[in-house]
Amino acid sequence: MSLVFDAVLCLVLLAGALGVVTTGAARPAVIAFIGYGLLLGLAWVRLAAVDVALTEIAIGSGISGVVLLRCVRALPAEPLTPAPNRMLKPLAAVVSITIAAALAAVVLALPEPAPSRAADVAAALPATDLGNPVTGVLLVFRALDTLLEKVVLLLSLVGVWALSRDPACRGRPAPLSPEPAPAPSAFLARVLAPIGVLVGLYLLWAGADHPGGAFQSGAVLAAMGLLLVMGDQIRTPAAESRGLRLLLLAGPFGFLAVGFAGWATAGVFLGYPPGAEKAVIIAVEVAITVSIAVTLGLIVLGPPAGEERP
Amino acid sequence: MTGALLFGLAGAALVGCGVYGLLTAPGALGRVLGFNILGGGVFLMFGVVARRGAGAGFGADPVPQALVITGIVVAFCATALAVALLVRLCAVQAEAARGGDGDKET
Amino acid sequence: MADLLFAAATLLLLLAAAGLAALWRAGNDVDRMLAVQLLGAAGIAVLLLLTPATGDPALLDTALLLALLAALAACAYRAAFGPARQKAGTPPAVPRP
Amino acid sequence: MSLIADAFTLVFVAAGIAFFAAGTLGLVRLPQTLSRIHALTKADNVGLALIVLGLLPQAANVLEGAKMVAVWLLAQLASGAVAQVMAEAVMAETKATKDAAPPEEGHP
Repeated sequence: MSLVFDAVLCLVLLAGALGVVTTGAARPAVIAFIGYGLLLGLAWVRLAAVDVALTEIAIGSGISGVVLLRCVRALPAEPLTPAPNRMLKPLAAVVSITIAAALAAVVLALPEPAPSRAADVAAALPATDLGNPVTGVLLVFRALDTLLEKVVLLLSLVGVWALSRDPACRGRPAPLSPEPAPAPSAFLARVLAPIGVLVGLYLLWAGADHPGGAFQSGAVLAAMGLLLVMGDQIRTPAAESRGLRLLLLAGPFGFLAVGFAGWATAGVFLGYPPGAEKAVIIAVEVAITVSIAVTLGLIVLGPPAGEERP
Repeated sequence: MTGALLFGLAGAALVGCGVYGLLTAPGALGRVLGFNILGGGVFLMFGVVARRGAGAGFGADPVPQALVITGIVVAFCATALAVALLVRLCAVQAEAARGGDGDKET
Repeated sequence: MADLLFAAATLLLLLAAAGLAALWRAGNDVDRMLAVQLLGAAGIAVLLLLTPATGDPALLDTALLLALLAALAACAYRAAFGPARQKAGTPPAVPRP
Repeated sequence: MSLIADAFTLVFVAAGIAFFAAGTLGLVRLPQTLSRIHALTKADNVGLALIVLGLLPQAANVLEGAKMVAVWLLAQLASGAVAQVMAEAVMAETKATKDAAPPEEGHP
């Protein structure tokens, strides 16, 4: 029976993806994309990857939806592209079906038994005192990836801010809505956001032993911040604020500092001090959660609009 | 195990959808969406590799899972940057169409 | 029991897909947002049904997140497409009489 | 005992699915967006409530059951407010198309 469920889920997922790419107009395509992200989250659950499902639902569907809807508003009503060549669509279909068929053949030819690092992770996990293997991989075994990813997040924020009209990048990002928030949005922000912050902190706390962790928690916190901005409960933060920049840098640079300290305490870059692994890992996780939340929120809000004229 | 295979085939089909969207989308936003769907398909195939590698008491191999989580966040960064560029481009084009007299923030 | 729960989840997914397909072709964009909300509600129910069916309590956290973020898309839609909506090329709003 | 619990679960889950079906039917059949919002919110909330109620005996421990109820409460809160938000959006869009008569406001 579970196989039937999987098959139905796959078909609905494909229908959603086809809906996104075949809908001509921008707004319906973005709405379909939000639904597609939701279905992808369900698919991850069925693949026993709950950590990934949480990330996909929070980032792939939730926050991406805000960014994309915002972009649709800024686009002109009808794009000024010339009518495409009549041969384009059939040709594109042939190319994509060929690629999909080749990949399907690869999937069918995956080696048996499947290669796996699960046993290695299980053997090394007790040394970290963590119960969640994915958190262990992210913060210990492949910590360099995670560190570099923090840098990518920061760089992408720098890229977004570089598009500001103010060369010095001062001021606040434009609010998400050009008008005051309607009453229901304000109500949601007042009631739902505190609960959401609680859920975000719970995911961080649970992340050591159960699915969850810094990414999921940071994404939820960022989403709640955006909800507060949309409900006019808080203003968008000023880009030149020192506190804000400190929060942005706390994660990557805190992680980097721990990494360098690893040479002194554990004899290797990104090593954790023996005996205090879990405490240091959790400290790093808290720092990067804060940075992820603030960075994601600011990336969504967009470039600062320049200094305010009183 | 066959459930994982189904999702693998779905991932391959999603990549196909993404490529199709990338090639035929009329606007830049459509291409960004197509690219995201392509990425989703690739991640799903990673997920299948993880699921097949289940063992040692884990429901799925944690290493590909961690890679996918990183990948989702990086894909989001790229999307957001592309969208920000697109918004700015539209503002610049609109200003140029008006003769550059506007000073409005989008 | 697990099989029956899976059957129920499949049924819910099919229902949501049917509603989605019907609304997609007939409606305007608000209706399409509604269809996504329907999908979100069905997704929460499916995750709740899968929790005992698979025996993994972590799925409840996913359902919790889905319930929490269901409102985000609707608020973002409202914020992006309010009545004072500006096209990128139009001059700043003049107050309506 | 477990047989009774399973039967309870099945009955309530089936009832919940029936409500979901009614909501979907309403979504498809009702002519106006506002009434469709009504159908969606009402029927889905009851459907979700019945499913949660039915699944409570299957919860492994009290904490899990509490979390299920929390999910339902959260969904209830969100869907109620979302209905208001979407209804507001409908009103705003019809108003905008009425009093400024811009054909560009209607999108494809």
